Amino acid sequence: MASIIILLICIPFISALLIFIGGRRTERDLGLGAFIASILTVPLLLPLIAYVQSNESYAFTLIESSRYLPFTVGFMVDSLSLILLIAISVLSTLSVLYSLKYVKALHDINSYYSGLLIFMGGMIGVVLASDMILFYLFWEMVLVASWALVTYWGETVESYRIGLKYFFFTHVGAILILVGILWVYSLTGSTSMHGLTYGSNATFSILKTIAIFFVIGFGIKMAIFPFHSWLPDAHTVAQLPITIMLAAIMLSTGAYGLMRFLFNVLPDGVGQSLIPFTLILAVITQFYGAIMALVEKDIKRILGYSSVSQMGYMFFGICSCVGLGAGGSIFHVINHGMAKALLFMVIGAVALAAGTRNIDQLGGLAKKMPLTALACIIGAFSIAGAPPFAGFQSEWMMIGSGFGIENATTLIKILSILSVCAAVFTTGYALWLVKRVFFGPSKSSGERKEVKDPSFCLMFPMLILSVATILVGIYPNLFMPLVKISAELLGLPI
Amino acid sequence: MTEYLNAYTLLVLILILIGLYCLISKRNMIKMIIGIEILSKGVTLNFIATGYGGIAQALVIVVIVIDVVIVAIALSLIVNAYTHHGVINLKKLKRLRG
Amino acid sequence: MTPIIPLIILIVGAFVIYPCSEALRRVKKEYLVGIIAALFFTVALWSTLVIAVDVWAGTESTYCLAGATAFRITLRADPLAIFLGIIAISMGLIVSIYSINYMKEDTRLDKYYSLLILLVTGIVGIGLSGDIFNLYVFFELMCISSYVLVAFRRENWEPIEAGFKYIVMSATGSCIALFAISIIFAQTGTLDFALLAGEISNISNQTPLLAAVCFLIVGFGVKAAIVPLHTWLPDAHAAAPSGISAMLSGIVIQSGFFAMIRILLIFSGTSLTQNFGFTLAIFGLITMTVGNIMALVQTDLKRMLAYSSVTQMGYILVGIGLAFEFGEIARAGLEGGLFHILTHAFMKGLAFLCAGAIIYRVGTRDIREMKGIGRTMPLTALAFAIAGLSLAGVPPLSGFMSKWLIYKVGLDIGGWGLFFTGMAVFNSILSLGYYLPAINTFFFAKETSGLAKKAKEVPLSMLMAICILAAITIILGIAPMFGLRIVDPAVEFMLGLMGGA
Amino acid sequence: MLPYTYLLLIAIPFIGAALTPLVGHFFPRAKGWFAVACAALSAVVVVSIIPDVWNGYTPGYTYLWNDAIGLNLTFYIDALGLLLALIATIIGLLVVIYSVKYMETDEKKYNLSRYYSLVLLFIGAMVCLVLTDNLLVLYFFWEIVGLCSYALIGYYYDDPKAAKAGMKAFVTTRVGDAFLLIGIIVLYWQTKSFNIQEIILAVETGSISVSSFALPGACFILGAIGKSAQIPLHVWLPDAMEAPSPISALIHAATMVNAGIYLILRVMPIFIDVQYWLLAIGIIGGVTMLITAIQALVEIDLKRLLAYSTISQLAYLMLAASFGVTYGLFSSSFHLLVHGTFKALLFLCAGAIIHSVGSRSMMDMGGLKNKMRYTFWMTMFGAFALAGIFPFGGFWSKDLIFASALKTSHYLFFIVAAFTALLTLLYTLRMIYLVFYRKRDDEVEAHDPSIIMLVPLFILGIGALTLGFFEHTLLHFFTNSNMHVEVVEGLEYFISVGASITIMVIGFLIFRYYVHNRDKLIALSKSGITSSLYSAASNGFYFDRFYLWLIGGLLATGRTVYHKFDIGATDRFCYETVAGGTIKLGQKFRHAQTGDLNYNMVGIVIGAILVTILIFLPSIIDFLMGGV
Repeated sequence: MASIIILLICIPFISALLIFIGGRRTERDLGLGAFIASILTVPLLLPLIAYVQSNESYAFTLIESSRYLPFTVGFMVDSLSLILLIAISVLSTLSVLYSLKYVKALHDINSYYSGLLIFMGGMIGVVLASDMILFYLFWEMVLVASWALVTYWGETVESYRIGLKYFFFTHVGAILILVGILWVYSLTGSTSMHGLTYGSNATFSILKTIAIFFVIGFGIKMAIFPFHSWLPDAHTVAQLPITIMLAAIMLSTGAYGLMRFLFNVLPDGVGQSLIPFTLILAVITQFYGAIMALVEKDIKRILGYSSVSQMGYMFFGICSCVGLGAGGSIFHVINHGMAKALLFMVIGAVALAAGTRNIDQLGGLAKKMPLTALACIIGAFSIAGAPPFAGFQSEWMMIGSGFGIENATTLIKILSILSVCAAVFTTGYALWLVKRVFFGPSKSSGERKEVKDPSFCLMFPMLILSVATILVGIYPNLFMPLVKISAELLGLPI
Repeated sequence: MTEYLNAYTLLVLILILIGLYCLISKRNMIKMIIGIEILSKGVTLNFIATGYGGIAQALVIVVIVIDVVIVAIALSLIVNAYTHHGVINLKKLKRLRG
Repeated sequence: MTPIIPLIILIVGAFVIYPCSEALRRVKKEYLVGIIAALFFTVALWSTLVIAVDVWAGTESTYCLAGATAFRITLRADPLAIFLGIIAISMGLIVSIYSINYMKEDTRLDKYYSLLILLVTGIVGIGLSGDIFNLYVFFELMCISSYVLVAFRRENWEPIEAGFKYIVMSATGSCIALFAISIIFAQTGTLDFALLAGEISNISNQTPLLAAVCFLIVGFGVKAAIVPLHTWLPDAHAAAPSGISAMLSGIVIQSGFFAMIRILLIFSGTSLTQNFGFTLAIFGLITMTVGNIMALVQTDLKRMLAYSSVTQMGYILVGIGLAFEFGEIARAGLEGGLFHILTHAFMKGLAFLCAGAIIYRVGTRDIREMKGIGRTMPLTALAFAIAGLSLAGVPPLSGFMSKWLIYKVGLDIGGWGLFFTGMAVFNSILSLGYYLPAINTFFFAKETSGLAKKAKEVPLSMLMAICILAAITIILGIAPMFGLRIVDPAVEFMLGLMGGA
Repeated sequence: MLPYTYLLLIAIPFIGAALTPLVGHFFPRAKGWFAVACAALSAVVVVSIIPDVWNGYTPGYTYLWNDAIGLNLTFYIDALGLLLALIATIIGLLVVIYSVKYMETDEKKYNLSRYYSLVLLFIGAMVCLVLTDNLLVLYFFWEIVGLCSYALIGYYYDDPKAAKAGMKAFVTTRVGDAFLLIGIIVLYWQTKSFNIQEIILAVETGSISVSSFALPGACFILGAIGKSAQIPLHVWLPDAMEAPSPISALIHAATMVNAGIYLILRVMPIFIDVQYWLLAIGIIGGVTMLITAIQALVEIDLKRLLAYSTISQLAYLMLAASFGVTYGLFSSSFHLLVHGTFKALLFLCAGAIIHSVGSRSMMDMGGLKNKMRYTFWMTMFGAFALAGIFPFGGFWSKDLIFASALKTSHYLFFIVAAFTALLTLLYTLRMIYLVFYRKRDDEVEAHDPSIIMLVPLFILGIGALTLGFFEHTLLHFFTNSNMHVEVVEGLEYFISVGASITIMVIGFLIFRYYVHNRDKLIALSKSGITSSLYSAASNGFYFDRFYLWLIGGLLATGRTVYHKFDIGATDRFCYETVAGGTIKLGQKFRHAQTGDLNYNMVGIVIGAILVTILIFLPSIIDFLMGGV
């Protein structure tokens, strides 16, 4: 088991190095190499899944902390990290596959692919690390890799400024997390993420302050209002496969970190004590993202704000500190990842075919790109939380969790009701997006004749995700046992 | 306090203060070097004043040698400054700042 | 092996350079003399490592040059000396490799390399000295070599101005330090480290000794660029040839600090009121903040890096200062401080070498003129990015590892310590504020500036030096144990001295 | 019951839906009939359950679908659910048959596989929706039928009106859905169960206090009025008429829109004791029926008229439901069945007419009586049933509602219902007049549809004519399956029968006046107070305008906030205040680095003083303290 985990972490990094070195090879070779490397991680998950389902978790220490190493190099896989792992490997693989056709004619293609693999490897490390400092190491690695990817291969001239913004926002978040980690360490004397015991000097108000650090730190990564403004910019400017990685996975690692730190690292009851504050942020985020998605004109920005809104849901689920909400958020990692990746792929194909991302210039593409339109509808409905698509299964759990808070005040009840109402706005922008892009009279038909469904490399990931979205929607038991165990591990049984 | 305030110590302190004053107030590069020298000599005097005889003398000789080297280098720089740029006033040397 | 061997090798090297250079000049290949210097450094490094193995095993070796018991000139190889020696000699080695191509166009290379070797000799000697005066002599050896090296290109304005400022300030500092030494000598009658501790504890009136401590901090503090004594640093670092900037930033200012703590260590084990640790930590905070804020507004790449060195000194001061103040509980501070000296030497060295390489090709030091240099000089720019991120404390690079230990010390102490940690963490965000835009300019600027367009990747020897340092920066980040393996004995040694009253 | 009924219930329509595109790909001409076969098979399966339920047996079955969160596919089949399932499958079958011919012409432009696939998916989802006992599963299928509705309304996707209408329908019902979800979840947290029967049992045994059910109760009503298009969420249904006519018949008349009523009837035992719950339903029903009947009176688009009529009739169901379990449940269900039948008939007829005429406006029709004989007669059957003319189904079912109102002493509701019945009669007759009788100067080309389309019309027509006589059979069915249903014997109440008949008479009189003085009336509608009423009614009483204003305001606010906050505050704060401030500070500090060596030396002195102060700080403090 240990060797599998080590392999999982090493494969992306080693292949990134190999691809970087092999810079003179053709684009196709490099892309294929990256694809093989990323897809290799998928079968490696199978033994882990089998193991975790029977034994809950597996932890091992590679190098003990010692005088020569100020932290433990140890990894742990449990059902929560496994769910993230599944999302990371599968979605990264798909975005590499998508890259093969999409990012042709980029400069420094070898660095691009190796950056992508480091990005992926960093996220794998984040979810596997069992030591807080190790977690932080991988966390920042993810940040640096994604920042480089966003900025260096940015689609517009803006990327220079936006890269800075992205890095600063998320780095400040990371620093806050670091402060929280350090504080926890000062109280417990250990940097492990599991089984910490707090001394008597850890008063509740101190723990609460630490929790605020974590909530804001991870909140920035999750683009929670008012720290969200990096997200639409970064999403818009990045190359599409990178956007997919950012939106579909990286944001979820924020949710993962929040859950781990709020429920596993900090003692019970700390998360609950922040409730009205966190829930207010979550509800504002839900509405804010949704309304902004309605207002925006650029289809990538629409989806960016949609991610903000969706993260609001996940934040709500986590911060309600109720089993249903935590479980929903965990499950939503998968579902949101699939749907958002799907939508971005669709948008990419549309932008490639129509030559514009301005929604006012799009329309009536359903006739010419029927499969893409179908995929878009599936993704949009999944985001909107409509059955039978996957989004439904998790979304109702998250937005409903607010009603499960014990001794709820009127404010909490109102917030809970509002969080459900946000679903209406979500539906609104999702459907409006579909409508404006695919339905109605065709607008750009005059200029471009050859608008049609994209080629196999772009279509295949979309098909896989569409099928998976429906499959998970009608057969949630595919993930539900894992989700249930994860929620229990967090101390919040469903 | 009085036990330290013998003549040597006073002299040492006076020399050091003069040296520092010179360094703070003088604008001529050569005068700066002289300031350092005065400072250095004050310190040297303090060694002598310890009364540890031969050892102190050995130390002082080494210090003086070091001083000579430093002054030599500084003077060579002044020469360079003067020959290449015609500058010997600190006020005019002030280009690097901020 | 006796501790004098590395010194002898280096001094011999300094003199051998001349005939070698003369011989090479005849075949018009004078620049290859760098290889000779590198060879000597390699041998010296090897011999240091041989000594190190013994020292780490617990056998300190002493070599007595001359003198009686009360006053003798000894060289003592303890873990601290080994620590400094290894860093200094490796930096010297890398810089001499780098300089082969970098200094190709310059004349008087014989002097350049022998001064470089003497500079390293001084630093190694500071570590090995067994008594304060000897330490002072080696310190001056280092200083004098560096004066000349800073003003090496003496035809230009900038080296002269910077060099002169450097000489005056540094010499003043040395004088003040020497004054402190003379006070100690007057009070105790000895300057031998081994004997001093005992003598000091016999002295009833501590005021002169406390004054000596003040002068020590101020005197060596000039060299260590503690704010407000740092004003020479940005000028000198920017004006020196880049290889020398790397030496200055990487190890010379740390040696000044090193000399200071070497002497302060004697006091730490005694009954003397130990307020100096706290003083150092406070100055550390001021230093890091001022350095960062000043670096933020620089447009000159090397000047920016120079101010960044001020900042990094602040980190070291905080770590070691707190360790002095709190002893065993603040062990992480010593580890962090020393480890930061190690990592900083390599990463700041890397940054300066990269900057030098870029300036070598672009011909200007203005960051704004380097737009898009990442496209024409990808490896160098990438290495600079690694150095910059590492200096800003972004994991998994070595800078984070050492800073993390410094953060840790505040937490270990608790109470006021948390404030130091908080400030240190805050400063790491600030430092990102200038490295990130610089990296952004190198890589992500949409248009490539005219000067950058003409640039191309630097020659092999420079690239080699850069790659070695970049690799070290990454490796020490991923596997800090390699670095801590060197640091740890030194920490043990220092803790032993602190607790051994 | 057939073996594997539950499996077949789910499998046939859904697998059919999944296979239709394949069939359509390989045998393009067979896909319609394939869909017919699938629909027929599901109808057979549903019919096969009837004997069991008739005999008082309540089939139940649970499939652990998503046990962790209680989303389990639990079937609980009683008369109410089965009735809805029967309507869905049988009318569904007829509609699919009708579509085979009706949709033929669309083949070239739109992919019909999509159409059939969605219809089958809809039928399957509707059946599951009404047969399941799990509220969350109910919600699951509730959303799927909404989804099918959305997709079918927007079937002509390149028509901007259709695309917009689909979206509007989904988003509007989603408002209700969101509340339904709140209701379900709150109910879950309060009872720890999603199973309706379990919750009913808990309520009946008194193990749960009803007082806490006010919030979920209100939420369920909101959910129901969204789906059943009651005020104020009714605005989507008239627009939904952009769908092909068979879809209007199936989804927007006979089945999906009934789901809201079904929900109310289904959860009625849970909330019956919640204060004002029934009253609220009744008021919503009463207001809706009046307002939409008035709108129907002035509408000139044939399908929109029928849509308003549907809303109005659904309001009857709501009103009837407010009479409680004992009286309201059956009268509501009975009218539901009857209305489903005749309204589907009317829509199919309208479809045939529109298909033939090529326009939906009644102004383009007129004098069609002789050109579309069969269609005319079938429309008359439907219209009489709608208007409540003896002996058509509507007469009996409305009469039952009147009688229930009287029996439960809801006199105000009785008056409203009776008045609406009058309006209903009027707009029905107006419709008949405008479409079939009105003389036109020019000739309209029209002809009866083909036999495939007529067969469903005939079957439904017979249903509209005869269903009223099966009241007692249905009642027996309901009472047998433990539904707590009692019912008034309609004819015993002379007032209600009298009312029905009076309405008929008055209605015909007014209509006579209308036909003779039509021009005068039209002139009247353009002057004075009546004109404002007229324009209000023809503008849908400004509901749409209000919602548009609301959304427009929201979007404008969003844009403002975006500029003020995202760009203004955050970016400006980060770039100008924080970053700029730090840099300004740096510029200030910069002056300290004068470059003047003398100043540097002063720095050394200052440093020395500072160090001395710090080092001697303990001594200084000691000195000062000692001085004190």
